[in-house]
Order: sequence, then C-alpha cells, then structure tokens
Amino acid sequence: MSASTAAVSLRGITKVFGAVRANNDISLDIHAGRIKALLGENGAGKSTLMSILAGHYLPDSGRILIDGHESALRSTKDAIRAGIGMVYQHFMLVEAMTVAENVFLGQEPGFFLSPREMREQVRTLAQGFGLDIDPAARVADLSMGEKQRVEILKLLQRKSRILIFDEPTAVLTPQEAQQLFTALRSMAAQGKAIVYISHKLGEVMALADEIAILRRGEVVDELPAGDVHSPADLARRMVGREVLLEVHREPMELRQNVLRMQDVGTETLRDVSLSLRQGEILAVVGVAGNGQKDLVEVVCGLKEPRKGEVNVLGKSWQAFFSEPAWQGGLSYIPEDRMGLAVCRGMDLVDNFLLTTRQGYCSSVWLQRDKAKAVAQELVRQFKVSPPDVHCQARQLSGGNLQKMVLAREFHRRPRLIVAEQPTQGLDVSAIEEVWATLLAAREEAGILLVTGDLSEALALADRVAVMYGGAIVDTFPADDRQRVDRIGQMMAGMKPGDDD
Amino acid sequence: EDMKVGFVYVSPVGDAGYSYAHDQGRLAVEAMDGVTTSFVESVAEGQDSERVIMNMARKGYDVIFATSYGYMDPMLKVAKDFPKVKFLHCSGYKNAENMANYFGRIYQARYLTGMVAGAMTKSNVLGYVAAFPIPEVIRGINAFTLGAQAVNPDVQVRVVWTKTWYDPATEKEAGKSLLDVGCDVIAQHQDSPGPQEAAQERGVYSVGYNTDMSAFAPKSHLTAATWNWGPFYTEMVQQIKDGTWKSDFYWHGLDKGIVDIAPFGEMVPADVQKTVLDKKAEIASGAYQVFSGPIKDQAGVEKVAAGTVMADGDLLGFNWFVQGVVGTLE
Amino acid sequence: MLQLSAVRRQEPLGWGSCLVFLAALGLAFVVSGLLLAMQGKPPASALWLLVHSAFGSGYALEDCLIKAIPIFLCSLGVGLTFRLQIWNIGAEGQFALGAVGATWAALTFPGWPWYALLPTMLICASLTGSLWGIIPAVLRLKLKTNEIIVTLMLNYVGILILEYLVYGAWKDPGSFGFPMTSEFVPAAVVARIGDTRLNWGLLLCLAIGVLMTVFLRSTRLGYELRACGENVRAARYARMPYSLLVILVMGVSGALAGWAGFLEASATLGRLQPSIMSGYGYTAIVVAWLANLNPLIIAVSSFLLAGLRVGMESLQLDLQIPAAFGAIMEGFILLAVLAGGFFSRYRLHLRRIG
Amino acid sequence: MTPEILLALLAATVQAGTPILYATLGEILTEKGGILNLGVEGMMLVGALVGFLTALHTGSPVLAFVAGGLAGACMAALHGVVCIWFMGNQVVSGLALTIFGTGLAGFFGTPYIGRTAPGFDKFSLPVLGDLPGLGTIFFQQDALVYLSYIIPPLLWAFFRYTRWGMAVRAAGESPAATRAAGLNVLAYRWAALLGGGMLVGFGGSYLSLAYTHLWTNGLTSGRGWIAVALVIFAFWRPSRAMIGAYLFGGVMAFQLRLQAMGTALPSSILLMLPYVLTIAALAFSSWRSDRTQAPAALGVNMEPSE
Ligand SMILES: Nc1ncnc2c1ncn2[C@@H]1O[C@H](COP(=O)(O)OP(=O)(O)OP(=O)(O)O)[C@@H](O)[C@H]1O
Ligand SMILES: Nc1ncnc2c1ncn2[C@@H]1O[C@H](COP(=O)(O)OP(=O)(O)OP(=O)(O)O)[C@@H](O)[C@H]1O
Ligand SMILES: [Mg+2]
Ligand SMILES: [Mg+2]
Repeated sequence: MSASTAAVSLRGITKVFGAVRANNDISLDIHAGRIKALLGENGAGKSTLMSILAGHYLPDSGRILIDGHESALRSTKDAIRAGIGMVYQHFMLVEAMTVAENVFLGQEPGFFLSPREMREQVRTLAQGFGLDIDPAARVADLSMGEKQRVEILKLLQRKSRILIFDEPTAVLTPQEAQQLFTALRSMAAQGKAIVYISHKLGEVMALADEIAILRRGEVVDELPAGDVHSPADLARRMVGREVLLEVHREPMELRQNVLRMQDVGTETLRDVSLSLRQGEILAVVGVAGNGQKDLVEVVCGLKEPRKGEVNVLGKSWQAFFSEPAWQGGLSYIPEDRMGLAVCRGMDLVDNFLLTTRQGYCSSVWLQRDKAKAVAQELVRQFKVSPPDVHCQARQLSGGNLQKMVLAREFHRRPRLIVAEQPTQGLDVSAIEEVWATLLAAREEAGILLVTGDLSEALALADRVAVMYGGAIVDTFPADDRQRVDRIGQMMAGMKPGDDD
Repeated sequence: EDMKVGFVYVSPVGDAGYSYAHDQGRLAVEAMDGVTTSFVESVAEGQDSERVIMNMARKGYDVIFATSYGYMDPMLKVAKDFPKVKFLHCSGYKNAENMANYFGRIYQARYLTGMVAGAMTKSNVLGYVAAFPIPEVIRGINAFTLGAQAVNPDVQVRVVWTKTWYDPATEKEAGKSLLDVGCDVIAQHQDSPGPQEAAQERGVYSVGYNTDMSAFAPKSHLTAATWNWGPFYTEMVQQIKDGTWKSDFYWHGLDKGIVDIAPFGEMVPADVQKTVLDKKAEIASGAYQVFSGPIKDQAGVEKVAAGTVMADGDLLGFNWFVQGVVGTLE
Repeated sequence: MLQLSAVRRQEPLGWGSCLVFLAALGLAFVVSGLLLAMQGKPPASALWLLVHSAFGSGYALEDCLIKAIPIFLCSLGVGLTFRLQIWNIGAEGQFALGAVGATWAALTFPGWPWYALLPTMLICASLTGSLWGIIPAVLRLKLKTNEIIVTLMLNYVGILILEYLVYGAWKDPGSFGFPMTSEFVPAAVVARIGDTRLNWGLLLCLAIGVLMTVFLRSTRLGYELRACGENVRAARYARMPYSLLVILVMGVSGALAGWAGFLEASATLGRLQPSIMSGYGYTAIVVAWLANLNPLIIAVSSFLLAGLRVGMESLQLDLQIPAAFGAIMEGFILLAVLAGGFFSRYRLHLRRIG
Repeated sequence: MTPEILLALLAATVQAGTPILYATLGEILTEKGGILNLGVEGMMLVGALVGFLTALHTGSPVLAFVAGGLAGACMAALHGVVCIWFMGNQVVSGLALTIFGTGLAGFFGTPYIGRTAPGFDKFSLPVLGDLPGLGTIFFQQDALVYLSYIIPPLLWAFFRYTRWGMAVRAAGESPAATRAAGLNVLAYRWAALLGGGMLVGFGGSYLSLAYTHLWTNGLTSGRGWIAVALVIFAFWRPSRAMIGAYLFGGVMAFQLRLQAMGTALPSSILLMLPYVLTIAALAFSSWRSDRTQAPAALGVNMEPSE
C-alpha cells in the first residue's frame, strides 16, 4: 500500500438493515490514480458500503476521511461536493430527459438554462474523454452502453475525484466493456481514484490495481492485483472454498423438437428462424435491444407474432398458448426477476403458486396447504435463504430470489426453458449452482438461453445464435472456433461472410 | 315548559333562498313567548327525512314543519306513530288528523312581476332562468308569462333549465346565455342572485325571487316575487298553543301576505307601478284569478276555456307551458 | 447530532396497527373538536352527543344498520377494484343506474308475484350497474383511458340519466308533476324483517360479505386477483387473465353498487326519485380504505360511517352544527388513517451521526 | 347562430374556461413533480371561500385573490403531509382532501351564502380590446383572465429554461436519479405541490371573485374534476391545457345557449355534454398517444433513505 494519504479512508463503517449486518466495522483506503476492485458474494455488502460513501445511506457508525479530513456525508449532495460520484448498478438516469439535461441535473451553472449551451458543453466534455454520445438524445432511447456513458459524463461534469462503479459491465456487450475499460484507465491516469465492483473475475484481474474482498459485511482480504495468480485463486479467496469456474458439459442425446420458428416477424423481429431440440442449449447472444425481448416474448406467448410460424412442443403458437399446461410445458426465467417473476409483497407460497397454481386447485378452490408443503420442500432443496416460506419476496436478495424462481420453474418439469440473463448480478458460487441446474435440466428440456454474457453462452451452449437488428445473423455449434471468434463482429452487425 | 317547534329544510338555511325564507319564519316563531325552535338543514327526501322527523317526534317536539315536497310520505308515516305531535307539511297534498298541508301562492306574485317585465321590455323577449321542471316552477313561469302578456301581448318568455337550486356560477351563465339571444329582462327561480348579476353587468333589467334582491343589482332590479312565512307560522303555532288548530289544507297567497312583491326599482314608471298594484289588490281580494281562461298551451291548444278557472288540483300538478313560453319541459 | 429516520418494517405490525388506527381516529376527533370550539360550540359534549345518538339506543343502531347496507354494498365493490389497483370511484353512478334498472323492472312487470319480481329487479339492477362499471373497464383496457376520470364523469352522467327518467317518461302522473315514479307495488318492495325497520337486504349483505371473503381467501380467481393487484407485470408473466379480472371486478363492483341502488329504491323509498342519491358511493371509498379493503372490516367501518351520518343529524338538531361538519370528519379521519398507515409500514429510528 | 351570438359565446367560453385553466395548470405543476393530487375540487372550494371572505372583510380583490391561492396551497400542504411525509396512498389522500375541503368550505361558508363581496370586473384592454372579433373574445374580460393568459407560457418556460423547472420534472420522472444527482427530491415535490395548490386556489377564487361575486356551498360543481381530467388530455403541457380548458368552458356555455335559443333537446341530455365530452376527449387522447406521457413516477411515493 502506498504511504501517501488516501483520497478516501473508511474507518469502522457499520450498517445494519433490520436483522442483516450489511457492513460490519469495515475499514478501507482508496487512493488517487488507482483502480480498486471490490469483490464478494451476493449480499456481501459491497453496494451498501459504496452507497454509504456516495451519501446514499447513512452509516450506523464509523467515520469517513477525505484527504485525511473527517467529513460527514449526510446526503448525496455532500458526497458530490466532496468529489465522490457513483455509477449505480441500476442506472440513476431520468429516462424522459435528454443526455445533456441528465448530465447537468443538479449541476446547473445558473438559474436560467440554455438547452443549446448545455448540449455544446456536454459534447465538448464527451469528446475530451473519447466518449461517443449524442447530447440531444432522450435517455430512454439509448442502449445500455450509452446510458453508462451518460453516467460517466455526469461524474466528469462534476469533476469527481473518486469514481465508484457498481457492476458496470453486467449489462454491457464485450465491445462496450472494452470501451469502458479504456475510459477507466484513462481516468485513473488523470489522477482519479476508482472503485470497481464486479463479479467477473477475469475483468477484475485485467483492470484492477488493488483488490479488496468482502464476505458477510467484513473485509476478509486486501491485496495488490499482482498477488493474484488466477481467477480460480480469486474465487477461492472470495467464497472460502474451491470453485470450479469451468463447467463440465457432456453432450446430450438430442431428442424431439421443442421449438421451431419459421420466418417470424414482429415490429422488431425480422424473419427469425430457429429450432431447438430436447437435450440442447441454444444461446442467443447479441447487444441488448436487438430484438431479444421480442423473441422471448413471442416464444413465451406474451406477444403474438405478426407473420411466420411458431411451433411450440409440437403445437402451433395459437394452439399451445390458448391453454398452456402448467406442467411439462414451457418455463420462462426472466431477466427482470423483481419486476416480472415475482410479486414482491406476497409470501413465498403465493409466489410459488404464481405459475404453478393450475396444479394446486380443484375446481375453483385453491389448495394452499398442499402448495405450502411443496414450497417448503423446494426452499430446502434449492437452499433459498432465509428458508421460511412465510417471508415476503422483497426480503430475499437477488441471488436467493433467482434460486426461488428456478426452483419454481423446474418444479413444473418444463420441456422448453427460456432463460434470460439467468446469472446476471449473481456471484460466482451462485452462478456455479445456476449453471449446473441448467445443464442438468437438458435431460428433459430444450433450453433457449438469452444472454449478453459471451462467456456464459460459450460455457453452457451447444449452439450459438447471434442476433442483430431483429434478425438472426448466424447460428453455429459452440465448438466452431472460427465463428466463435467472430461473434463480436457479428454482434456489431457484420455478416458472417464479410471480411473486415 | 316551552313548546318545542322543529323545522326540516331541504337545503342549507344560509342560501338567502327558499329555506332561508322558511327560516325567517322560524325566527318569528322563536320570538313568540313560551316557544323554542330548532331545525335540521340539508335533509335528503325519503329515508333520511323520515328518520329526522321521527327523531324530532321522539325528542319531544310538539310541532314539526317539513318544507319540501318529498317529505310528504315520510311525514305521513311518522304522523301515524305520533298522534299527539302536530305535523305541517309544505307543498304536498296528503294530510291526516294531525298533519296539515300548507303552501303559498307565489304564482300570484309571479304574475305581477311578469306584468312589470312585460311593460319594461323593448325586445319583447323575456328570459327565465329556471331550476327544475316541477309544477312549482312551471306554475311560476306560466304565471309570469300570463302577467307579461296581460300588458304586452307580443311578449315571449325563453326558459333555460339549470337543474340547480343554488349555483351562482351556472345560474349567472344561464342568465348571460338568455341575454345573448336577445332577452332584455331576466327572471329567475333559483335562490342565488347570479342571474341578477348577469343583468346588471349588461345593463338590462331583472326580476328577483325569494327576497328583495335589489342589493345585488340595484340598477337592474325591477321587483321580485317574495316569501314571507312569519305571519303564517306564528298563526299556526298560536292556534296549536290555544288548542284551536285543526288539520287542513292551507294555501294562501297575497291575501294573507305569505307572498308579495318587492318594492319597485326607480326605473319602473309610475303608471306601470299603478297598474300592477291595482292588479295586486284585485288578486288579494279574490276578484281576479291568475289562471282564468282562456289559456292556450305552447301548441296553441286551448287548455282552459274562457270563463273557467283552473282548479287548485290542476295547479298543483301543472306540467305544461302556456302559449308564449319557448322551452322544453325535460 | 441526532437524526430521526424511517426504516421499513420487515415484519407486519399486526395488532399494533389497530393502535395506530385508533390514534388516527383520536386525532381526527381532536381536530374536529377544535373546529367546533372555534365556532363556539362545546366540543366534548358535541362529540359525545355524536357518538351517543349514533350508537346509544336501539333505534339509533337500527338506523345505522339501515344506512350501513348501501354503504357496505358499494364499499365491498369499490374495495374489490382497489385490490386490483383499479381506481373505481364510480360507485355513485353505478348506484344510480342500479336503481334505474330495478325501477324499470318494477314499473314494467307490476303484476308479477314478489318471488318473480324481486329477483328480476335484482338482476336488472346488476345488469345496469355492472354496465356502468364495465364501460370504464373496457375503455381502460382498450384505450388505456384513465378510469378515475371516466368513472367520475359517469357518476354525473348516471345521475342525469336517472333525473331524465324521473322528470320525463317515468314521472308518476299522480305525483302532481313532482319528479318521482309512482310507488312500487307491494311485490316490488323488499320486506322488513319481523317488526324491525330492517329489511331483508341485510341478509343479502351478509351472504355477499361471506361469499367475498371466501372468494378472496380460497379460490383460484381470488388468488389471481390478489396477485394481479400486487404486480400486473408478474400476472401477465404468469398468464393470469388480467383483462378478464378487470372486467370482472368492475362488473361485480357495478353490480354491488347497483344492488345498493335497488335496495334503496325498493326497501327504503318504495319508488325512484332524485333524492335517492346521497353520496353513498363516495363514502364507500372512505369506508373501503379505512377497512384496508378487507370485506369483514368493511362491514364494521360502513356501520361506523353510517353512525357518523346518523349522529350528525342530532348535532344539527340539538346544537345547530352545520351538516358539512360530517364531511369534515369523514375527510379528516381518512387523511389521518392514511398518514397513520406509515407507522404500520415503517419504524422510526433515532440515531447518532458524526 | 348569428355572429353576435357566436362572439358572445366565445367570450363566455374564455371566461368559463378560466377557472378550469388555473386549476389545470396547478395540477400540471403538481403532477410534473410526481405528486398526484386528486383533491383539486376540494382545494378550489376552499380557495373560493377564503378568497370570498377576504374580499368581504378587507374589500381588496387583489388581496382576496392572493389569499385564495394561499388557501389552496394550505390544502395542498395537507396532501403533502399525508403523502410526502407519511407516504400515504396519493389517490385516496386526494379523494379524502376533496371530501374534507367540501366539508370545510360548507362548514365555514354557510353563514355567508347570499352575500356579495367586491371582486374583479370586466374592462376592455386598450388597443387589443378594439380588435374586431378577437378583441371581444379575449380582451374585454377581467384582470384575472388577462393574468391567466401569461401563466401557461411562463410555466412552459419554467420547465424548459430554469434550473428549478428541470429539477421538478426530474423529481416527477425519477426520484431516485434526482436524489442521486444531489438534489432534495422532497423539497422540489413540496414546491411543485404548493405552487400547484396555489394555482388551484386561484382557480377557485376566480369563481367567487370574478365569475360571480357570491359564495355558495359547492360553488365549483365538478370543475375541479374536469381540471384533473384535462391534465391527461393536455399531455401535461401548459399550451394544450389552454385549449382543453376553453373547450370545456365552451361546452358549458354552449349548452345553456342552446336552451336559450329554444332547442327541443331535453336539458338533462344537454347537461351531460361536458361530462360525456370529457370521457370522449380522454379516450381520444389516450388512443392517439402511443407512449404514456405521464411523469414516470406520478403517484409513486419516494421511500425514505436509510
Ligand atoms: N434497503 C435494504 N433493506 C434491507 N436489507 C438490505 C437493503 N439493502 C441491502 N440489504 C441487505 O444487505 C446485505 C448487503 O447487500 P448489498 O446490496 O450491499 O450486497 P452486494 O454485496 O452489493 O451484493 P450483490 O453482489 O448481489 O450486489 C444483503 O443481505 C441485502 O439483502
Ligand atoms: N399560453 C401560451 N400562449 C402562447 N404561446 C404558448 C403558450 N403556451 C405555450 N406556447 C408556445 O407553444 C409552443 C409549444 O408549447 P408546449 O407547452 O406544447 O411545449 P412542449 O411541446 O411541451 O415543448 P417541447 O417542444 O419541449 O416538447 C411553445 O413554443 C410555447 O412558446
Ligand atoms: Mg450490489
Ligand atoms: Mg448485485
């Protein structure tokens, strides 16, 4: 560790949420010109700690020193004044406003605003750091990567000296992630202190100067990045046991066709054709916003295709979705777990019944007791914590919620599974479990895996389909090295045959 | 022990209108020796009124006045259960041993105000801002029209329904809408002076209702058809105290001073004033009946033959307009 | 430095929320008392009189029960739609249309025996009432039209339809031109229970209250309703019949308000007249929310608010307190209870910082 | 319909639309900040009463108008206490506010029914008032109508060209993002709510100070609700609010004139027109707009930070 005063020192920070000790007596130094990676399992307390630094939460106890001086960060405003800026896991942008307005929000130079001047300033700022963005665009119309650039511009505009990034690459494509890394390095070079939270160990090793590891609200390890030998080493330090980062994928015997799409079109989809058989995983990769949402909605019966033919489990789209069976049919594991897959205010039994209710009713009556017994069993099997079916969904952490959704969906013994970003935001050990579960599910089902994470696609999939602009650019086996290497280019819209 | 007299009103008493006029009568009763009064306002007709009247009877009120048509049946029911209590119902027709009906012939005053309006109009189009198409209002419009025609045969009365009893904004707007189509005198049958304001703003004439409304539109206010319940109420209570009261159907007008017209505005010429006052004396003495034939309806069909007079029963159920009224009944 | 902050409770407050409710009620009484004192009325004795004359005698209790019937029915329906996050404030208009439907049957089939006529009236009231509920539901589903505004505007329209009929086609020729239909034949009047003044509509309320509780607790559709109310997107994800539920709850809500209109017309008035409208539809919203949308508590709170209305009449009679005082109390109780809800969801937390 | 009647109708339209316009603008300001306040009807009533009483006792219409606005803001503050501080349901709180305001106005106002207070009278603006047609319609009105012409552009410019306007919009669109930007969301919500309440109060006092010079219980007779509907119709834009308010003022003024001209249509049917039109206008505008134009966080309370 350097001997110079840290840009920020956290001393004995403790934060308790109800019964959860999210941060317990944490002390940490952050230095100017360096990138510090913060690692830890889901719920380790990383986001909480950084939210405290950003003035979003108040610590229950502890001190924060900025440039060696004790400061009280009572609100976001205090933190911003102290030069601390944070890019949250879920972007904090006003979707209906323009890029320029978002950048200037809270930082307006005077009482009266000139939209044109604001746009010009943002344009100049963006060019200075090599960030490509249209200052007049509405944020709602931007891609995830662009939104992140807006967040970064906000920090730059405020001349923040300490920049915090909470899982910034979770929603980025590989190219966008690379651009981000370049920007981060150049910012560090300009003397800014950077804190970087991520679950992607490879990234952390490539980027960080120092690494701090949190477990159950405490710092368990702090070391220079150079001392880490491999992602596996890092994972072991994080979880406290050996973690297999490679999954062992046995090819399965392919059986009947569970999904066939022929020239399907919607407002965004253009002539999509694909097929999926029981026993295989087909990964659909691509930059978010290239038609994956429509594809998933069509397959899951939430959106009617305008043209083309969809055949699900041997039935036409109309026939299948007019009376879908609760068991032995289709399961959908959505990306937006909190918003789509559960009702936050209901308990786990009610949430279990959400998609399985057909199996637990006789005539008009609902058999809640029977459902409760099964839910209890599943909670134990999938190690959902807390293991209490009476707690509300909102009380579960992201990883546990995902386990709960998986438990429910696998209980339906599906023959077609649509899994959308199933491990987004999960830590390595949780990812390990989810991956294993998915692979085992091939036994009975065909799996359509929609993901933005290439490594996940390659680790799990038997075949890969690349989407761009609402169409499937190419589909190929996951072991076709040549085409796998070109995925990045295809995701950017290049035809498989094109040469660059 | 004081005699307790209760009043049930359909609208708030503060409205300077119908219930206000009754409440002025109540205050006259209150001033009597050995009598205390109380009232409940804004009582919905039907179930609520039955409960309110019954509560009064239970609480030992000796006399109960209910002042809206819809209180008739509920009051009749309660009257059966409380034979010792005296009930008086305004504007209905059913009575019992201990329940009387009463009302005022405001149409007589309306006729007189119509005469004033008919004499003062230049456009020969009069406007009438009307509340609800019920006999009480229709009777007033007809009497007003007949009065106007008596001095000015070419006159026409245009009617706008507001479906409100007291909504100054709407009623003023209704007044203005009549002015826009060429009316130059506005009469009204609501309790708010909204139409008076409209007339004053445009510099034309108006005829008020309920009380003397000249304070609201001194430059426009020709006269008004007014109520004065005090004498009647005190008489009734006195009779009950004396034990001389008996159930009856009391329908008085100019004769007993229950209705009257407000003092003329200074713009009303003396000869018009004289004609009107002469007519008033004629009506008060019973020499002239407002609804005496021949009377034609809007379509020109003769409804009341020459030489005959409409019966009180027909007047109570008046549901057609006389010739010269422009408007619908719905 | 000390700082007060709010922390979300992880566990529901349970009986503590009863206490919060009582405190809110107490606050409303204190504020009402202050208003009275400002007007020079004795606050304590006035409020005591209010409570006593509402619940202090057999007669009064009977009156409260009679008044609670329409409020309960409207509130039950409104509460059902609130559960689905559909903001139906159109019970007033649905009530009017229900009365119109029932009256149509009563006037059209005067010769039928009661066992045929009353059910027909009930069905007609359900049909017209639910029509008035389903229109905004369909507009919302098809055009995303805001149901708050549409139901509210339909209240005005519904009342005007009622007026149009009683001032026009249905006016009793024997009513001397007053706006009311002729009196219903005895077969069209819901009878009284024994020699009380209560009518058999009370039984209808009991039945429908129990039915509603069972429906919400133990049926699949009831569960789906709760889930849709919690999270519409999740409901769509789980293939729940959201549109059907919206139509259903609005239809049921309209029908229940329609029943209230039917009972008022048949049992308490014996005819249709404009004064049948006395704001039960709006009180129903207050009631539903005070009861936290729970059918059984709705029964209790409609009884209490009926009591407020009944008690207000004595306040007027004995103390000359204007009728508007009732609305002040109703509104303030609701405001206080809404604010009090905070304490059942959050815990105040005092901490030292710096 | 002769041109004179038409001009008179249009002038009456502007006047009838003005109270609705004030209220609609107030609700737009409030909702832009993310607070849904359905208590407009009750706030207008209280504003009307306080305006009237102030005029009656002080004799100063200007003071009365300001007082009416402040009364509206006080009522809005009640909504703020329930929804911003105690995080109560905004829909229900607004309804409660309407009931409460109606009661309050009736309770204190009943003794004043039937009395006249000084207020604003019409006067023709120099030059503008002499314009043919337009002059009659727009510039022979009272001072409060003239004031109402300048508020929509001011409001529009406020949202677009000022720091506070941008912050209010942000607070209504995304409280979390606004807080992360270091702004005090609740303060801006409070400001929008109180400012909006003031405009609503102005709308109410227009009724008792200029439209008539009288007070009665229920003076607003549903105008507050129409204002709430107009906000949706106007897509939360001040300029469209103007169109909407005049449209409704026009319908109200028109149905009475139709009767005065001697139509055979039953008055019950004519009286339904404004309400049916509201529904039709809402259905039409929600059908026409593809994405919802409402502030994204409208009606959503902000969780306290921990
Ligand atoms: N607002 C809150 N209320 C209650 N508990 C919370 C809240 N925020 C976080 N927690 C709990 O605090 C603990 C730490 O959460 P935190 O979000 O800091 O974890 P994390 O390390 O960022 O996890 P992840 O990798 O999933 O993002 C978790 O157990 C979480 O459930
Ligand atoms: N009351 C008014 N009187 C005159 N002009 C107005 C008025 N209100 C708005 N305008 C003008 O009308 C135009 C459109 O106004 P509007 O309120 O619809 O803005 P907007 O469409 O929301 O803005 P944006 O262009 O940002 O979407 C603006 O140029 C404004 O100056
Ligand atoms: Mg986190
Ligand atoms: Mg996370």
